[in-house]
Amino acid sequence: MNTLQQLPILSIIAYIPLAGALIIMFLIPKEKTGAIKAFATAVAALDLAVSLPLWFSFDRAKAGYQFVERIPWIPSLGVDYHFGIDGITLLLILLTTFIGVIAIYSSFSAIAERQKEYYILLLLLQTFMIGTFCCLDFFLFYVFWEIMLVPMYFLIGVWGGQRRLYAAIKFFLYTLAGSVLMLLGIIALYFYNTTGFLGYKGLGHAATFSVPKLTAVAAAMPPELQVWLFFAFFFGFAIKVPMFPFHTWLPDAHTEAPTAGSVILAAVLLKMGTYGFVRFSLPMFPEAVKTPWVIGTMVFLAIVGIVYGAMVTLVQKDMKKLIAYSSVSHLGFVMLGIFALNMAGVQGGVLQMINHGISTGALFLLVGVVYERRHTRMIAEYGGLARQMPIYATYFLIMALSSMGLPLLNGFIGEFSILQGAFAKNFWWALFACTGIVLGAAYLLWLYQRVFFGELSNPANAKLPDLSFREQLTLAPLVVLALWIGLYPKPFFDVLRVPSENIVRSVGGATMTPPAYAGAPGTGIPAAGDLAPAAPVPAVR
Amino acid sequence: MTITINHFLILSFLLFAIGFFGVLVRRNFLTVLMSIELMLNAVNINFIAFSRRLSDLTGQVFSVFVITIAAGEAAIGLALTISLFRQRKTLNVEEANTMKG
Amino acid sequence: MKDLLWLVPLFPLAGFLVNGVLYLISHRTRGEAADAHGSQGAPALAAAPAPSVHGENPAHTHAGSSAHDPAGHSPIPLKTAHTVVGTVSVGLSCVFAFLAILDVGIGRLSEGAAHVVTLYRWLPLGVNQAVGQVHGPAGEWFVDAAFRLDSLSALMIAFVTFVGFLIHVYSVGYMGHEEGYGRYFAYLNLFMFSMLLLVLGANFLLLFVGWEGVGLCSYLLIGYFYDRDAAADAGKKAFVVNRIGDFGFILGIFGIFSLFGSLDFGKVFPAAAAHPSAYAPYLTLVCLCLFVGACGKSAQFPLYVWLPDAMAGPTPVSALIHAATMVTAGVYMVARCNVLFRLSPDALLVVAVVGGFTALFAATIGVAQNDIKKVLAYSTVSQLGYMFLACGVGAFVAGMFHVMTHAFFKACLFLGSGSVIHALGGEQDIRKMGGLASKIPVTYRTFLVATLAIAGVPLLAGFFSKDAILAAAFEAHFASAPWLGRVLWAAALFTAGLTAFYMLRLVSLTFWGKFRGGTEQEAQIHESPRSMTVPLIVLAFLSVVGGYVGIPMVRGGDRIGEFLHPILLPLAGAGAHTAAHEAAASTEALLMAASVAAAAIGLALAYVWYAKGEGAVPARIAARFPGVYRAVSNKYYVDEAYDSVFVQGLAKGGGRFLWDFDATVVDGAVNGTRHVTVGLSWLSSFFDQYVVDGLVNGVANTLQAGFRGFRRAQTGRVQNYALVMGGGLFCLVAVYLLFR
Amino acid sequence: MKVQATDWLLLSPELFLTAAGMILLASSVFVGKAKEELFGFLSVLMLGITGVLLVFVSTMPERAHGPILGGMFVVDNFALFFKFLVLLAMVLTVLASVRFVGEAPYPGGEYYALVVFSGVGMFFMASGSNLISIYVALELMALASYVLAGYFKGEIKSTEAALKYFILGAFSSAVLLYGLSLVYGLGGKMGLADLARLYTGTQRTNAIALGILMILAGLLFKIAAVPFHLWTPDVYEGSPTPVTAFFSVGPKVAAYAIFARIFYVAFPKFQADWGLIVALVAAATMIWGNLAALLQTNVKRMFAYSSIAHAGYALLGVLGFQTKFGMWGVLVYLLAYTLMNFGAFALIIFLEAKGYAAESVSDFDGLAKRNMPAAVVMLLFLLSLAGIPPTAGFIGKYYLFTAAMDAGYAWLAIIAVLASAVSLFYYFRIAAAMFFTDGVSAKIPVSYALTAAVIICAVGTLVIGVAPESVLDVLHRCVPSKY
Repeated sequence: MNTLQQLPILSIIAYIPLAGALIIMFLIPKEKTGAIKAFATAVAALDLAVSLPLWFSFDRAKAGYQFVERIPWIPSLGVDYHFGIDGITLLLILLTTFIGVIAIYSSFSAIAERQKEYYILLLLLQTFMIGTFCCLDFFLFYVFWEIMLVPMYFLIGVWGGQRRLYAAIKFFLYTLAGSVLMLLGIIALYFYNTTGFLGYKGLGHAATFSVPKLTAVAAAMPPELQVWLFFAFFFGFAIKVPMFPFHTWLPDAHTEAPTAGSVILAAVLLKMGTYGFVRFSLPMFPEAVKTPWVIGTMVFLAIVGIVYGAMVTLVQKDMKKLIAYSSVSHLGFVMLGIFALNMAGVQGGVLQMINHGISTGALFLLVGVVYERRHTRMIAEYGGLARQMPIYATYFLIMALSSMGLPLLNGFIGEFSILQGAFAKNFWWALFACTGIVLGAAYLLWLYQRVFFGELSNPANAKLPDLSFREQLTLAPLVVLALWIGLYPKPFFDVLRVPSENIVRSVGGATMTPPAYAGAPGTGIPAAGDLAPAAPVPAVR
Repeated sequence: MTITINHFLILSFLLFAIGFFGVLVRRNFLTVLMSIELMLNAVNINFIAFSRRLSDLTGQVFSVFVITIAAGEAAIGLALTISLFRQRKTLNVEEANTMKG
Repeated sequence: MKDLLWLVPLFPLAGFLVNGVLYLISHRTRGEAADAHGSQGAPALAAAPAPSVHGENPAHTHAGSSAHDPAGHSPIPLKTAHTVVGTVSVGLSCVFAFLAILDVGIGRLSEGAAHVVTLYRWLPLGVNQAVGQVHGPAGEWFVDAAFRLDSLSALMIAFVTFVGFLIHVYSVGYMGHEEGYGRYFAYLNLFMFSMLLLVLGANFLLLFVGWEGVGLCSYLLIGYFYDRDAAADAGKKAFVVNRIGDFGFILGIFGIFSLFGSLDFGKVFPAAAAHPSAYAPYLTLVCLCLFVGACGKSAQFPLYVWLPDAMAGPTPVSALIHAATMVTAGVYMVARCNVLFRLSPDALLVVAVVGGFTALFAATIGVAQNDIKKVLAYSTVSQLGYMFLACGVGAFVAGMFHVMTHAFFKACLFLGSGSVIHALGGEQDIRKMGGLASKIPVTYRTFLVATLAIAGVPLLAGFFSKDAILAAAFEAHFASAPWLGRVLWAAALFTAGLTAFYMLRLVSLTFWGKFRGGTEQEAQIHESPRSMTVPLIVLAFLSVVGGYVGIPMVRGGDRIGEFLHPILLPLAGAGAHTAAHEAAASTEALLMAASVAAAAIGLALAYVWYAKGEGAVPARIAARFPGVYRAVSNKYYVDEAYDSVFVQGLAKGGGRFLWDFDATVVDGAVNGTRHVTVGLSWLSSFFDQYVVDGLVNGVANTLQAGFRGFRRAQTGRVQNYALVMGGGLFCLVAVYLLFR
Repeated sequence: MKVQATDWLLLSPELFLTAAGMILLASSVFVGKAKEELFGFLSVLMLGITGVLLVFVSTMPERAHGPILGGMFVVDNFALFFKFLVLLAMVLTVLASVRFVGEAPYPGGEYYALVVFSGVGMFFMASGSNLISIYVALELMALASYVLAGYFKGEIKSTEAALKYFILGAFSSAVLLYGLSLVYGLGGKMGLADLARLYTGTQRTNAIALGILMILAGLLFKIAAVPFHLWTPDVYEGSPTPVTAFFSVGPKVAAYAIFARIFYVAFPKFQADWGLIVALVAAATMIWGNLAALLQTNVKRMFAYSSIAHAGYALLGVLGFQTKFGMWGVLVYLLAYTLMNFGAFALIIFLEAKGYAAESVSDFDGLAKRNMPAAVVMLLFLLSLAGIPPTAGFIGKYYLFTAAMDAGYAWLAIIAVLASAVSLFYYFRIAAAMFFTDGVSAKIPVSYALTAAVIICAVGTLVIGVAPESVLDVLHRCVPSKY
């Protein structure tokens, strides 16, 4: 354990894929596709293996960041190479390394051309994603945040579907447009910490981009400045999430990306946005977040996203697009949980990020399976597959159920926590968000019915082979994880507890000594009869 | 009426303006070239007038430099005239518009 | 033994896993074999929608041959293994359930003992507090994975596992020729697991887990014949309608968590009972939310539409899930939450009215149905209405009592109908039956016994439980509407008569008189195998004796009342609404007489009109009141009205996006909601495509257009450039002068 | 104001370069077309020697004594930085020209001589500390540039480019000159330091402001800022590509040197007058440059608009002169810009089979399949131009945005970042062409000189992006002191 604390373990995890990519780039000729695949898988597996010890040696009771690495990078600006993780990032990093292996392994037969570049890009992407999660320096964070777009752009653009050019540039432009505003927010923070700007007197501290340091600085800023900076960051994160009006890049990107690209996009890249809200927006701008109209806007957008995403899903004819829109809905849930600003909501939101990665990632893999066989994603092309591919149908059903939040599977845990958190904050939030659950059942079951039930009427499907061993090997771990989180999520909650408490405390949420909300004009349960003014309710236990 | 610095300045301004509009409206390349020379010479008048008023030789020195440079410019301009005429058989600058947009 | 309570649901779960894996393994090899012989692909495709022997596919009237002739089917792989795993797991579960009950002791249970087995901390939500006007305590919120055995859950697991076991046995015969035999048993085991989780869960969340689980299994089993669109549609409809109910239920759970800071039954109910005045103001909404969930699961009025459709599933499934167990989960839940409901008179009133209305409403529809399973389905809806009526008037014990007796006779009726359908090779229309009494005597006798039981013939099971409900309704007094109790009683009494009428109509048309089908079909009518008749006999026996645990007016006769009494926690303080108080013995006797009379009239009318009169009188009545008849037989045209408003209206407006849907089903509200939803979805999609994206693209287009203009500014003429530069200089000066 | 012997020593790079240009010009008479490659290597050699001289000069303690030759020139760190930068641009240009000049049917010696003379002008611009010396240096650079633009004298486009460049250049320098005369006339001084002392805040008059605005207009023409940018696309398109590459960095960098010097040293007190104007010009330049580039299919025109946009970004640094990051940012950005922009042009030249070939974006089709390293390096330049980290372009833009924020121009910073995001769209059209499409599989001839230029640019772009500290540190010391 101690040795792990001394090693630059996070850098090792982050740069193993990069090293692998360089080795493939320079040492393996592109004709040797078998060797490239094997090596790429081995690198990803190695990365997963190296990242797993984090789970065991992570100190769940300790507040603050662990496995911290810090060396000066650009001293004249105060930029450090600063890595470190807490419980939230621990889960996200493990998810990334885990999905990384699956994405690479699942691509063996799906990608037939330009394989060398493909695996190089996947490995590069993994490095950048892990780097983004590990960063504790805003400058470095921005660097990883942006560079991450490049490999994804090429994954969509080179190996994508019909409209891949459009989708790739749309993806890049949307996310870039959001993140450049975040850059200005970072610069503003920097100046607030040092010399001041735009009439705000600076604090005169030494120049730094350190996340913990600037978080503390930002949290003490005047409220109106917090609101401004909250929205500067908001665009960067909200587009990435994507929240409601900024979501239109997502269906295109998902639909056109190759399967592994969709999986990574859904499982990890979208989490960057929600992660940004949890890691930065909430602790940094508590006054802004607590401003009623700000939180009202956030929750409104989240709920609109939930309902809207689910409704649009209902009329999709393309399986991938359907699942892509369902992501909009699911990430609306995550946002709702985060902005419930209490333990249930925040923990549920973060856990739901992981859940969404597992469920939606698996669904994309599953769509990829039939796409590989039939080269179409149109729902109308299928029907009656349950008879021809029973194992496939079983996996699909489990993952669809997980995605729609059926109890004992992972999705339920996250959704329940989120909605419980939302309800504790405001009855109406939970009420409207719950409609998303009903719609979720409707669209997924309808999809399932159209694809798997009915007669096997399309002769092209008559000879489809069921899942191969390799395909099952990519899916089975996801099913295991889904069940694990569904049945026994406590280990995950244990990891999330301390960081979530810090976040909730920073925004003034309930801690062990509850603040007096008695006078707050709430919109909680509209009680029947007269509303007893703050009747003290005795504790149960 | 005594001639003051203002008269020189007004003269030079008028000359400069004539040159300015000459560049804008004349179609013949040679005329444009001359308009530019006119602008430069207007500046020279300015320099010399100021030099006289300030009792400072720098302005006159500067005008010598300007004259020299104007000569260089004229040389290049005339070379371009030849080149243009060889290709287009015209000196109308309006017609040199193959590149646009 | 009682600490091994968790084994009770675990056995079916294990059965599900084993059966599921075996099924997938066996089908995987088959798939590859079919793949290897490419030439067989086409015939395999043709045979793919495996013809079913049973009534679920009316097209197969000649399927008697397939029932007798297994050679027509490829042998079912691993059939024995599936059978053993499927039935034994449930049998073991049943055994362990009874052992656990006995271990705790019936006496101790009836004294209020509750045994809780906590497995592990399931959901730690951290320190939370509700804000706004719900002032739940701040503190550690968590949910444990724990099972609770008290009198209520003991009653439930006892009959659930037992009836479940019988139906598993029955299925061995009934489903014996189905290609998806293993899948069927896997689903059925999963259902048993979920149902046991539902009743054994020690907190609301586990209850909800089981609740969703049974919904899922219901979906899977209704859609068991997934080759048929009707079945697949019905399954999805059931799931989605249930989800609408769950939507309410989960909101109620959130409310409880926020109010009490816990979901544990052992904490929530005592807290509510101890501090009624603190919690009561919030409980009406919570209870109504919970009741929405119960309406979905137990097919009450606006959300009942899925249950008749659910008959598309195999008949044993209808018996187990859609009659005996799952649909009573709503009643169980309301009974479980009786403390909360009793604190909210308004919620109780809603429960009573919805229950009473549903009972009557469904019974009238049942009168004019011609599909044997549909009649039973509407009967089930009606009987469930009874149970909610009981809960609504505060007679939670009577409601649970009816749950139990209903499980026996309705399971018997459904299994009997399955036997009839099996005998007729898939025929479900009672107009094409008749005279079966002599041909399938065991089925006939058991069916008749169960019919009499449901009709409320004295000394059979249904009599006691129904009578307890009627008495409670008569005695009920609602503060806001004192007359309501009597109205509900009258409605229930009329419903009892109707029930007797349509059930005997069913018996007459099915078993009495002459056979109205074809002769070829007649020749093939046969009694079902032992695996099917034995469960029928057992259930018929229970339909007779099942009521003797709740004999009224006899001291010590109301055993079930005493057994379940602990769940009715006494409320602190005086003002709370209490359960219906005991009626005077004479009143009770009078009420009993009234209900017997109602049943007798119903039975007599049915006998005279259908058995003797060959249906002439009803035909005349129908001719006399054609409007009424048509309204009833078409389920009150709710659907058609809805269809014209939503389907046609939107079809003209929205066009192609309104997909086909079964227009002959009474699914008005749901269908309407669905079409509205679809319309909205389309609009959303449109919005996305043209407005949100269009905005972005529009900006781009505008810019492009603008900059095409700018491109034109780049004329290529050098003097234009110079002009622009001069203008630029002018602008610089102008800006300077304006802003200096 | 005595002239010291060491003053000449301090100007030795310029003097040597002048001589080198003359040698090249003279020797071209004697060397035949077949051996013109010699000129290329000769030029590189000369430039190398100049570099050595520059290093030598940079170590001379006499630099600290202030302006030389009677206040005409100053050899401070700032000047040296720009000289090194110009030298870099010249070396790159020469390397990129070897194959091209060899193939062109015009005498090569003249070409290199013109590049060198133009460079001499830029060197003097970097050092100039008197309006006279600045103007003469500017004209020296400009006259050589006009000829370079028209170097393909047989080509219509080349001649037309030279014509436009000449007319508009002369026109703008006349305006500049008029401004100079006003400033001189109202203050009586030509030295920048003297002007700074003269024009303190209280003496601002409209006449002086008019003079300053006219100087500003002349300089904005040189850096190609809106609305004085119109010559750029046409000249860039018409000139031979290596010349375009040279134009896109050399004159622009040198113009920024005098821009910075004049406004930073002589007229900082007037910032209230020119601040808003420059801010508006910067906004218009960024917006117009980027949006006009969106529609271009001709690569050279696209890069012309791109360079206009980049001039706009750099103006953010000019606005932030008073802050820590302003001038520093301009230096960082110009270095980054030189490397990445020249790198991109070098690859355009690389694709040119002959003359004007790499005209349209579609010429990049399938480059990834034909030559993967070239495509990857081009991608690096494009990313850098678009400001995506970790590249030099990002570091440079970061500084400029920081400077704008610090100077209180938050609105301008917002425009800048959004414009920068938009720029990705057209840069990545090239990326898409290279990686997503199939093109002709013609073999591309390799030129070692060109490859060397590309490698220099790529390494520089990457190093400044990934490990910028040492470079930043050096550049920080190049910010001119206010004397």
